Amino acid sequence: MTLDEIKELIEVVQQSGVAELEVQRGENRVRIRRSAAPAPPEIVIAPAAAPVVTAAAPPMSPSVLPVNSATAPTTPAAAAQPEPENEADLTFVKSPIVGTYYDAASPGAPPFVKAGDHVSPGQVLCIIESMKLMNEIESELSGIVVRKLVENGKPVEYGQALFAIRPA
Amino acid sequence: MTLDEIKELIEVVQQSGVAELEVQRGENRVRIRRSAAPAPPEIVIAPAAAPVVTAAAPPMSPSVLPVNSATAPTTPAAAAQPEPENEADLTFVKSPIVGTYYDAASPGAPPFVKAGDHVSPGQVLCIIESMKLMNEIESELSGIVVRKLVENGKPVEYGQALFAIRPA
Amino acid sequence: MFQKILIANRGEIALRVICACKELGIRTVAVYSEADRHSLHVRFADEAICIGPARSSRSYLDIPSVISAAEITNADAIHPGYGFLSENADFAEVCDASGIDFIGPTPHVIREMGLKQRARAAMKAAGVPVLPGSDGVLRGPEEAHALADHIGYPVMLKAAAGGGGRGMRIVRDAAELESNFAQAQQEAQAAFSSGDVYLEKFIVAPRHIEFQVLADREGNIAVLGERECSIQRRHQKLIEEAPSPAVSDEVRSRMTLLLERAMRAVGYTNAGTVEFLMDEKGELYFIEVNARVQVEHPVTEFVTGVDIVKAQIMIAAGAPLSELVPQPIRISGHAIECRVNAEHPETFVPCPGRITGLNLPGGIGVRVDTAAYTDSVIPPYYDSLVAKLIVHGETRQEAIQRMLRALDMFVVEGIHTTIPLHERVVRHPKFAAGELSTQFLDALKNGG
Amino acid sequence: MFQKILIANRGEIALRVICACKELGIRTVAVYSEADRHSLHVRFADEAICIGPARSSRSYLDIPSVISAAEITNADAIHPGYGFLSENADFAEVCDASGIDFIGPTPHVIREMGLKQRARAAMKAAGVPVLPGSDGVLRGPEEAHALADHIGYPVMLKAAAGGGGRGMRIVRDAAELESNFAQAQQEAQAAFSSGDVYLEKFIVAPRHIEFQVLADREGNIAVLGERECSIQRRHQKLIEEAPSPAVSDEVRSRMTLLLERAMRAVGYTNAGTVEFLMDEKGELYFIEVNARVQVEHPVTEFVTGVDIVKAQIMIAAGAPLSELVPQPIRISGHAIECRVNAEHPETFVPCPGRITGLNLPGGIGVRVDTAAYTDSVIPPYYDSLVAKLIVHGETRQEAIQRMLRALDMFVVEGIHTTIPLHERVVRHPKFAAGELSTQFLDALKNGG
Repeated sequence: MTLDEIKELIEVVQQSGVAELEVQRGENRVRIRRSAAPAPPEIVIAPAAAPVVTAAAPPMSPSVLPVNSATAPTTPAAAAQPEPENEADLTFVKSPIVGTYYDAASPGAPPFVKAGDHVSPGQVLCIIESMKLMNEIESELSGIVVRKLVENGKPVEYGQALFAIRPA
Repeated sequence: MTLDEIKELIEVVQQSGVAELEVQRGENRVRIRRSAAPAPPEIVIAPAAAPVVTAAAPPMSPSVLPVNSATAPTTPAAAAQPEPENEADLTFVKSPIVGTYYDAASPGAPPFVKAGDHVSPGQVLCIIESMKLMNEIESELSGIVVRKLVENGKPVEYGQALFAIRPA
Repeated sequence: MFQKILIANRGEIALRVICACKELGIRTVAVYSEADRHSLHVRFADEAICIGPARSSRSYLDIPSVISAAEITNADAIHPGYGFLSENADFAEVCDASGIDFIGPTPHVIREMGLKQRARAAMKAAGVPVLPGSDGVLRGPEEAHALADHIGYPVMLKAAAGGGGRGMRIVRDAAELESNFAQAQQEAQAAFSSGDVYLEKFIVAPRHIEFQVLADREGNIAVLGERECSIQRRHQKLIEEAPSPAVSDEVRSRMTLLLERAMRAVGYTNAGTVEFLMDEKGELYFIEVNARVQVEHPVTEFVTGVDIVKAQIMIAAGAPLSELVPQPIRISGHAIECRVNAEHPETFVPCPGRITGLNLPGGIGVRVDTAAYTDSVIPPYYDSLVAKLIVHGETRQEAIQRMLRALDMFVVEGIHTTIPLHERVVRHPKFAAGELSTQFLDALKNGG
Repeated sequence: MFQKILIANRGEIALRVICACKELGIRTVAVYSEADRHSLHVRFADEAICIGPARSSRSYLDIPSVISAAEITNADAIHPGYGFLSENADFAEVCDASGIDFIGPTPHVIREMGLKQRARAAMKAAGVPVLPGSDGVLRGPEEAHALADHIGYPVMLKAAAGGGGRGMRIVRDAAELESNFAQAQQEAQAAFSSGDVYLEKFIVAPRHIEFQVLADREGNIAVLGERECSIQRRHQKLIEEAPSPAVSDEVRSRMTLLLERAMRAVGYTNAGTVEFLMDEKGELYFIEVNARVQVEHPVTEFVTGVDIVKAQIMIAAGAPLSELVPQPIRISGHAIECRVNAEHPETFVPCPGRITGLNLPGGIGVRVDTAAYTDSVIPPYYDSLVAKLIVHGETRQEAIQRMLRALDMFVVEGIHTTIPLHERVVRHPKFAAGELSTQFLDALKNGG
């Protein structure tokens, strides 16, 4: 966790006026105490998930550096940002490769999965086409599909979140 | 976690005005609690008492930046750095001009003051020669001369500490 | 050769002089105010002396402090940079009296060039074209009337001792003359404690063209071509370039001959700049001589390959020009400089403060002269220059493209800078077409 | 002209290509591994695609990921930079197959130049001097013996498919030959899965001299003079310069003619470098062709004024050389480059980590190519290059003085760098005298 991130957290605390904020990332833990009214600390965690066309993680100091307008995402990256509310209990299925996302076996065919569906390990969730090859992406866990994060036919980058699943 | 990072954290805490900040990085853990009373100002001032040949206040990050060997003080600058121990109760008489320091009215004459002497307001402490002009430096307070910080005949810069005096 | 040079300045120009000294193997002494304790010129000089508080009148402008600093460090020469004491003839005299070499023209020449009318007369005598106007101070409104009628309106009234826009008044017709004359005198009196004013033809939308001169102590003169500095805001240059799109090789060589003669005639030594206005017909009219190194000297260095600051030092040390500049001087490619100031790009309100994040552009054809670094502070006490971004290209078009990519990759966080304004100007079709004038910026502001 | 170029690289060379594209008005796509998310090439490209984890075999070297990134962003060309996929003929072929222009030579030429013996034969055929040695792979120890006796010891055994020092063995006399031959074969087999070895004359303390070539698709060739890269550590260049103190105008023009003929003969296109060893007598012997842009290309840019990376892009887009380089090519002044690596200056142990403080040198005659900034991290997964510091001076002496002051003002905090080593080398009297060889650094270490 960099100093800049910590500064950011403190800003968040200041602005939000939370009494105390504690953030843990693996080894790293930050705790900030103050004295005022509440706001959800999850706000801080959100930036972790990166949009396809990023530069959203600029150098120098993420919070301040003006994001080059030219770097506006060419895909609905915003949609790829999980809503903060129910972060904690969700698992994100991420793209293992760069390519084009398809949510059905063929145009017009029903999608492999819909929001609300229960999926089990090994079940095909989508196809990602890379260099004319159709790669089936399978679920690694059993759970409920809470959200589909990419539109059919859109490009995805490595590590991009495709599905939000609540283990069950 | 480097000393600088900690310093910066402290700065952040002071500026932001949060009550407490705790940062854990794997093994490392820092906890900063903010007290109402400000740190003794002398500690802040001490580094400010710069030797004639300084560059002792480097950019980027004062503590880390390697001090150019070429900038080794040509005067006993170390001596000019008051020892932190009995900081708090000392007042430093600083040079109002750039010039050459003389602790007596003329070569061979007895010094204006010695360590241990009691001085009173208006009393001449030393002479600083600037552009062939002899400028008498007078005490502004009454007290005991604890330390003389500059050697006779040595150059002094603006704001350089000349005498450490304990008000009495 | 000098053993040790004291630099009586701060910021990027102090660093510029330190670079030249390091390359010449000369030790350096930085002087600094309490506000500049953490400055790079303090960091990179061999020695550094605090000479006073933040207020420049008590530090960088305080002659006894600067001289004392030179004496206690045994500096044998002083480089004044630009601004501060650089065109102060008294300071140059005190240096001489103290046995310290002043790196610049003689006190006499500095004083002469500082008196606009003297400078104008000297140039006129040498055949350099000057703005039609009064030969010296106006005796009164009547003389002003007669002269203005003769020259034709609009005309401008200027303070004889002045500069920087104060005491200047434009008179569009005879009716306005009387009142403006009185006001100009009052302003002049207030600003320069001399109510002397003179009158000149006023050019509505002139180009600012200036010629870089180097002169050694044997009377050899080299003219390193011109710079165009037409992009200005209230007489403050924002963008400069060399060569000027408006100066032909023929004009350049004619002016070179004229200026060689003129500068020799005034006994000029070291570096200096002769400033001209160019009217719509392309005629050049002398306005003033700057007896020091200019902020914008790097554009000339880029196209001539001559290190002007090194040359200043070598000349002061007695070196002949022939060892410092190639003959003939070749102008190759095109250079542009943007002055990045800590100001709001729209309102121009100064914006001092801490630079929290910084990315300086680099790579091919890019030069940055700056004393800024991440976490450095632009203090409110001095000018707002953050960095000079200079680019070179084989053609003016390549230089423009290069400047645009460099501006795009120039990131300054924590303070406002003029970078967005520079981008707007350099991207403007009129700029690309080389259609420049000192009115360019106003036209831009008015959506032009 | 290309609309959008994907840069299949990272660090300073990715930024270098982005600069060229911005100046040409071409949009850019950066690709990056998870370790480079906060890199400047990601920040300054118009688009950026994460193509894999830190390990380069699964990101920057992963052909499908790079091609897919180009496809989903509709890039019409790929610039490979240096290293990674830049000399991978298969990658160039896949680009062609995918309808993406590969900015570099044809797959065929890349493959030919990659096979040392083929390249050597091609050069020899064109009359370019090559090291005396076996014409191709040795059939066995007997042939090696005969040849070595004929050439004279010492000789060197090299892996035919090799590079980077692996599979190389020096043989000082006949007695050592048999054993070394066997070892060389084993190493070659292990390293390149081909035990083929060949034999060459071994020069004890050679200079490394290389010539920069540009070739368009009409078979026009331009040779932009030479670079000397003799300051090396284990075949890794540390300091490069142009021109070489050891190459006369006469030699330069003779080699220019030879190389124009040779590169035309092999059907070379785009940018490339032909590397030579120079023996004590000043004779040049071909060693290999690097079919890509070199790390040290800026020194050539500084003395010729040619933007080599822009030229690569323009050539790939079909532009004729005549529009890209002046004829004749003028070498003006002298340029030196220091590669500042994140390594301990004594032990050369890599020192990745966070840069906590940074001051890049600037001012006259200084160019810095870097992707570093305050708080940036040098990851442990890739090469340790932090920045390329390049200076230009009117003379070699001025360039040396300028390099020393630039190194002095180059501050990197938080990690060890090779800056102190560079200072030691550049300040060395033998370096000033231009007495260079690939053994220079070893001699220095041994207190030479």
